[in-house]
Amino acid sequence: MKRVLALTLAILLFIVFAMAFAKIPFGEKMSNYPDYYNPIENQTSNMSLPQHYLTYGKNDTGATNMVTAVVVDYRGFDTLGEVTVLFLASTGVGSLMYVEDKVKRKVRRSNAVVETGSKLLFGFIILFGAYIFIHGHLTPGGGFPGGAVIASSFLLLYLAYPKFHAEHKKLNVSESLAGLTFVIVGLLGLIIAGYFLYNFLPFGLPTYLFSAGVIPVIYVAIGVKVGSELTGIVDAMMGVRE
Amino acid sequence: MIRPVLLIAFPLFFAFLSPIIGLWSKKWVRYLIIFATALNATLAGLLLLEVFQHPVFDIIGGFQPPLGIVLMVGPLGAIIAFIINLVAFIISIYNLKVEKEPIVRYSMLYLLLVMGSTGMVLTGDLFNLFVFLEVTSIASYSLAAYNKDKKGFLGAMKYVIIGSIGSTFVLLGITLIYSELRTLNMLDIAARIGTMDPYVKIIAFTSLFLGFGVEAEMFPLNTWVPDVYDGAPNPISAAFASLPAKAGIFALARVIFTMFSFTNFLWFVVIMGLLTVFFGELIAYTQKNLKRMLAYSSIGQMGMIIMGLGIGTTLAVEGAFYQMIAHALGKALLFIAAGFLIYAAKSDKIEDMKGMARNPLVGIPLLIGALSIMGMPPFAGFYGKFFILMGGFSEGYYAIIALFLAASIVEVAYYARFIKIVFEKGNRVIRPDAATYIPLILLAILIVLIGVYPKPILAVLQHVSAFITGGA
Amino acid sequence: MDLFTIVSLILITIMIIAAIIAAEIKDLLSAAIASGVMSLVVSILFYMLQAPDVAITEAAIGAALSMAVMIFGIKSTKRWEK
Amino acid sequence: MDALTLFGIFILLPLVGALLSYFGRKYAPIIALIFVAITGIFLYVWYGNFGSYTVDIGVKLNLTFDITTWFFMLMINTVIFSSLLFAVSADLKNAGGFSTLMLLGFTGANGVLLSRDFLSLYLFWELMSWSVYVLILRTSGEYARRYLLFGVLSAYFIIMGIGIIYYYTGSFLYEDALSGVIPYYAWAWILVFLILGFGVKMAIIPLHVWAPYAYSSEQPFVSFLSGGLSKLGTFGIYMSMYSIAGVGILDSFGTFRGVSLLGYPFALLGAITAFVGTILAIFQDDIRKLLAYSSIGQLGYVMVGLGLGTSLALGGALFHAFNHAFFKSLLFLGAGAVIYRTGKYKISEMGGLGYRMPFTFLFVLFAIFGLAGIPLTSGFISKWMLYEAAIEKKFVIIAPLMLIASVGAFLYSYRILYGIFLGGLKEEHKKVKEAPAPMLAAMFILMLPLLIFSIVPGWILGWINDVLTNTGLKPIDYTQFTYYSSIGGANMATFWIAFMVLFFVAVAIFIMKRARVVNQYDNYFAGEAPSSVALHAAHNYYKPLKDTWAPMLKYSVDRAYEKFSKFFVDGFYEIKKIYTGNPQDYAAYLGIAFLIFLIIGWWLL
Repeated sequence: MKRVLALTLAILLFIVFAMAFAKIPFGEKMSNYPDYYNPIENQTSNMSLPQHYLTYGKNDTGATNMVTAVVVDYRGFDTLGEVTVLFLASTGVGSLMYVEDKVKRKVRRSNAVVETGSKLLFGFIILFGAYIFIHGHLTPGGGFPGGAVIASSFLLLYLAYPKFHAEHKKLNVSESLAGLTFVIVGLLGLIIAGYFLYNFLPFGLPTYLFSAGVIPVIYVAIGVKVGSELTGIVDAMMGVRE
Repeated sequence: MIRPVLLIAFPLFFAFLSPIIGLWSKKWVRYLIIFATALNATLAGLLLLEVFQHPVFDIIGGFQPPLGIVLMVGPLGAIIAFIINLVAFIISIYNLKVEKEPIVRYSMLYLLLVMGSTGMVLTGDLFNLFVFLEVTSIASYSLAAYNKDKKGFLGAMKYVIIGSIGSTFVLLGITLIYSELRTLNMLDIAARIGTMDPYVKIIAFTSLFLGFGVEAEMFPLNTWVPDVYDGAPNPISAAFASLPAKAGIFALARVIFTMFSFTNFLWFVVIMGLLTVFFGELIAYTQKNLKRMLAYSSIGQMGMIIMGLGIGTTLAVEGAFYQMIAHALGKALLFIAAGFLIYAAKSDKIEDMKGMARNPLVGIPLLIGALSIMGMPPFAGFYGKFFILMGGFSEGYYAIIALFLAASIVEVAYYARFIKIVFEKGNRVIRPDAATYIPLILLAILIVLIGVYPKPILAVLQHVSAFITGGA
Repeated sequence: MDLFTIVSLILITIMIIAAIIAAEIKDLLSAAIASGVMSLVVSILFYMLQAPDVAITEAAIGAALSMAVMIFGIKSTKRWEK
Repeated sequence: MDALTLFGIFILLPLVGALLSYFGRKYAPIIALIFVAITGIFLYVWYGNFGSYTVDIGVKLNLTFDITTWFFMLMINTVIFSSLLFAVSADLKNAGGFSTLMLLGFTGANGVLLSRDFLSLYLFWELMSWSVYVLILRTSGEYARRYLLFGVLSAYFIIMGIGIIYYYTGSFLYEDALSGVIPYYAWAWILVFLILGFGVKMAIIPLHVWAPYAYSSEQPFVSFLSGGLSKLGTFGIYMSMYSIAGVGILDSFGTFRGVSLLGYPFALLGAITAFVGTILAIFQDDIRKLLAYSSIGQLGYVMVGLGLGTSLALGGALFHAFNHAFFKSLLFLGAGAVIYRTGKYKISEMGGLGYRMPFTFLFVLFAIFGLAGIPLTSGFISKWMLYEAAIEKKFVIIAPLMLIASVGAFLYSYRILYGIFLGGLKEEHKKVKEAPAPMLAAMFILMLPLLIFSIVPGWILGWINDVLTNTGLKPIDYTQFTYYSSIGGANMATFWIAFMVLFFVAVAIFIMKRARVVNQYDNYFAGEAPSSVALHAAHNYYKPLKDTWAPMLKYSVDRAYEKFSKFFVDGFYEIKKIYTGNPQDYAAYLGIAFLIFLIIGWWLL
């Protein structure tokens, strides 16, 4: 009875939302969207928001990857919040899995193929992750995917070597330093230009590695942070205690 | 000139800093947290003074809204932010009582909870609001289970389930709004909400209403409340009642007034408020466990605030905001006192607490807090309740107010029962330590001050009419 | 019907089946793996929808990390749902 | 005098006193006393210096100092002064807290009397209400809750009344209610709510169940509660019926023999209260309970006067309220003095104390004369005015009920007098001393007006006339020693001359023929030694009467309330089942709630 009820409920909710989404003009021409309105200056621009991002994004931020431009620069504050969310998740898991006495994991050696393979792959995966977040402003990807990839490389090591564990203190410190970098970059913007998270470094030439001002700095910080946080979560779940 | 963004940047800075400091000394981290919340409260106070003249817009990243994110602080937001940070500071003193490891992480989570709630109040961007909602709720999930006992984990699990469903609804609502209007700035949304397709609009509204209703403890979305408040560490229960709940209800008010100005819907909000009051107060009467009783009472109080918002006249919304402030102070006080009583009686049952409040350092603040929650003058709770009631009358909600008053009598009954037990002659009187009685006395003084001389608060709340009509 | 549509329909079918399996099966380990499969398919779909960055993230987090975390969780509790 | 002076002296000064006296330890009542005395002096100085003012503390408080306020303040000030004076020598535990709360209650009372807008009325009303609650909590926790519940009930009745007015006028000012925008059918609701609300404080049946228990607390406080604060109920009803609504509106509901149809039921309720209160008082053995029921009964008389609403009735009601303030406070203090010295509450455990505590006896005697309406005191005049007011209009139910209640008052007065002060002295009370000087002084202060106003009722009738004319009613016809009504009136000069003559005759007889004093145990008992309890005159006092009334006494308002509340509390447990504790259910609630919100939102769009 309960199952039927739950199912009906789920289907009803699905229909309700599907109907709503059906009314949304996905894939329509940009110019059909309403022009944005600046509530502070009380004036309407002659462009819709996505149109503005695509047209002026490169000038505004110096990044060639528009997703990055929006994520780190236009809406960098949200990203700071999301980084905090991840930080919270890792801290929360860390505080909940915490036990005073250290418990040793049950050790069972994995076979040689896995061990050698992971040894081989580890460096490449890390390199790939680093590449993703360092080139975040140029190519698809950025701090979050990069960090996740790095964490998955550590996961590989956890799976291959039962005795492996990342040192918790170092993880914490790198996580904190990365977070601090983000906040300090924001505060520097506030000091230099009067806007929090202002892109105060020179933009440089588009498509060059050293371009787009603070975006690469922030993305590196995010990459390090996400990597160490996700590793920390895995570590906490593996049962190796600080 | 105080920039609102500092209220968010500083706690973040200190939260990220604390693991590094924690390597040297765990004690320092606790004092760092007290310092950070004190700094925040001061900044919020200064911000409040500034906001008096005109709403403050803090543009992030130098992009004009709606391109970038903007923090939008009107007088009402500023005062709620101030109260949140002030109470957070006071509770952080009580945090010194928490001994359980890992204390550094606890402190960080607490600071981020404060930051998230403050951000929810200050932000002027819908998606940013969601981000802060997430920060707040994820911090809450971990803190709710911090005791690491069965009660804590069960409560946190319920909170996670319901909270994440609520967040999902919020996100869906935001998606719908963005895909229709291509903007996330609240004022921008407010300016063009009329052009939305009615069906999409109503679904978006309902989603946001429901999602923020979870944080605002609206019936029937408040089912997590008793378990979480009961299972969480004592300072955290106090913080839950004062910080995220207030931020949630402020967000709800923003959705109702600033963004949608959906006046037809208001009477339904009143009914939901009344139901919340009813379920909160009536069930609180049946509780034997002190923290659960306070949790249900909290639901009742939040219902009252929702009612005030729903009535929607200037007087009633003024009352609702006043009540938010009073409830933040009063419930924090009561939960801290409850923490002491539980510690002294070594039990969380009310009947075991005979005479535990006979020490005046606890007893008098406890009495003041309870009376304030009951809405007695000259304490903070009086004006809020009175204004909400009068606002209700001026709109002609006679029957609803009468029912509400009936529920209020039940509230008085269970508080009186509780007071009677804790002031009865008991076996021994335990003296509280400084970390307990300093916050209690600070909160009691605030409650009395606001109650005796409400002029400053009412001066801020004068701007409520601008809020209702969709301004900041 | 072009190839893109056919492939994506197949993938969506696999995704839905994996989701149903994850929700219904009593063996929690299998459920975790099924949800990993779902994440993988989703990440392919993201790639096909021209969101490579999201695809990488989904693959790393959804398919690898969260599955691992779930499996660790199951390891320290019970494997079978009551 | 400006707004701040008025506010400062009558509101802020007691508040400051409340704060200071908390830290006064043993001397707290003295500190409180000083503050009360200062307000009292200003009350005296400012007589005639009337006016209305606005104080802005964020909300605007409209305060008016006029003769009505002054008249009621006079009572309350005197009563709290003597109560605190009494408290100086009564060894209270935590005297600081006691004095603080007394002063808070006093502040609330002053505020209620001064306020001419509903917000400040409600504010001060609640302040007074909860400080009394905490005072009761100090000694009898269980019953404090009952008081608080009824206190809050009264506040909520008042809120309902205020709210309906606010709906029509959009203002909290009393005078705006008069402007005629409120239709008369709304007035019915308003007045019923307001009268019930204020009636709780006057302990009108069936809203009286808190009183017997609340009046069992510490005596100095109870004397203030019964003597002083219950008059706020009188004030409130008087104001709401005759000042806020006015006679015109009352009469627009139709009249019954010249009395408004809205007022008449309340007059009847008052008469029933007087009757039932008195009957219940007769059967009490606990002195505190006896006085409590007697207080309920006496305030019933006042309610009759307020309900009838003729000038004579209102004058009688105000006069009786005034007298009640003094004699009931005096009685509670007298009882307090006896309890302080003996430590006993039961009348049947005392006796013969008149020999040991002659002054207390004398003061209580006067209070009892006042209570029973014996011509020696002003209590007689006020009661007589009320009888006449009822008889004048030929109310065949109200008048007899009041008369019977008056006879009942004699019965229980006699029980106090005989049970405590006369009869044989107990062995254990042989060493009881007279009450300490501050207590005697306190009682003396209260006794004096009773005596003076019985000789010259004109003084007080002058003030009452001012109050009536200030409210816009017809004054009473009076001279210094006499008042006149359509069916007679009373002349106190004649009474006093007659009394003096009789008194001297009695004294002469007493001196000429001394009675023989007999020991309590100097009796004949047919060889069986009875217990001393059975020998006491107050043992099973009025048992035959009680047996007659037994079938009626088994119906109790108390039990009705208990049943009522039990029914609801059971319901609460049923409602609780919604919170099942199962997260799956909770998630389902969310989904269902979404759909319901959506449907309603769609409908409202």
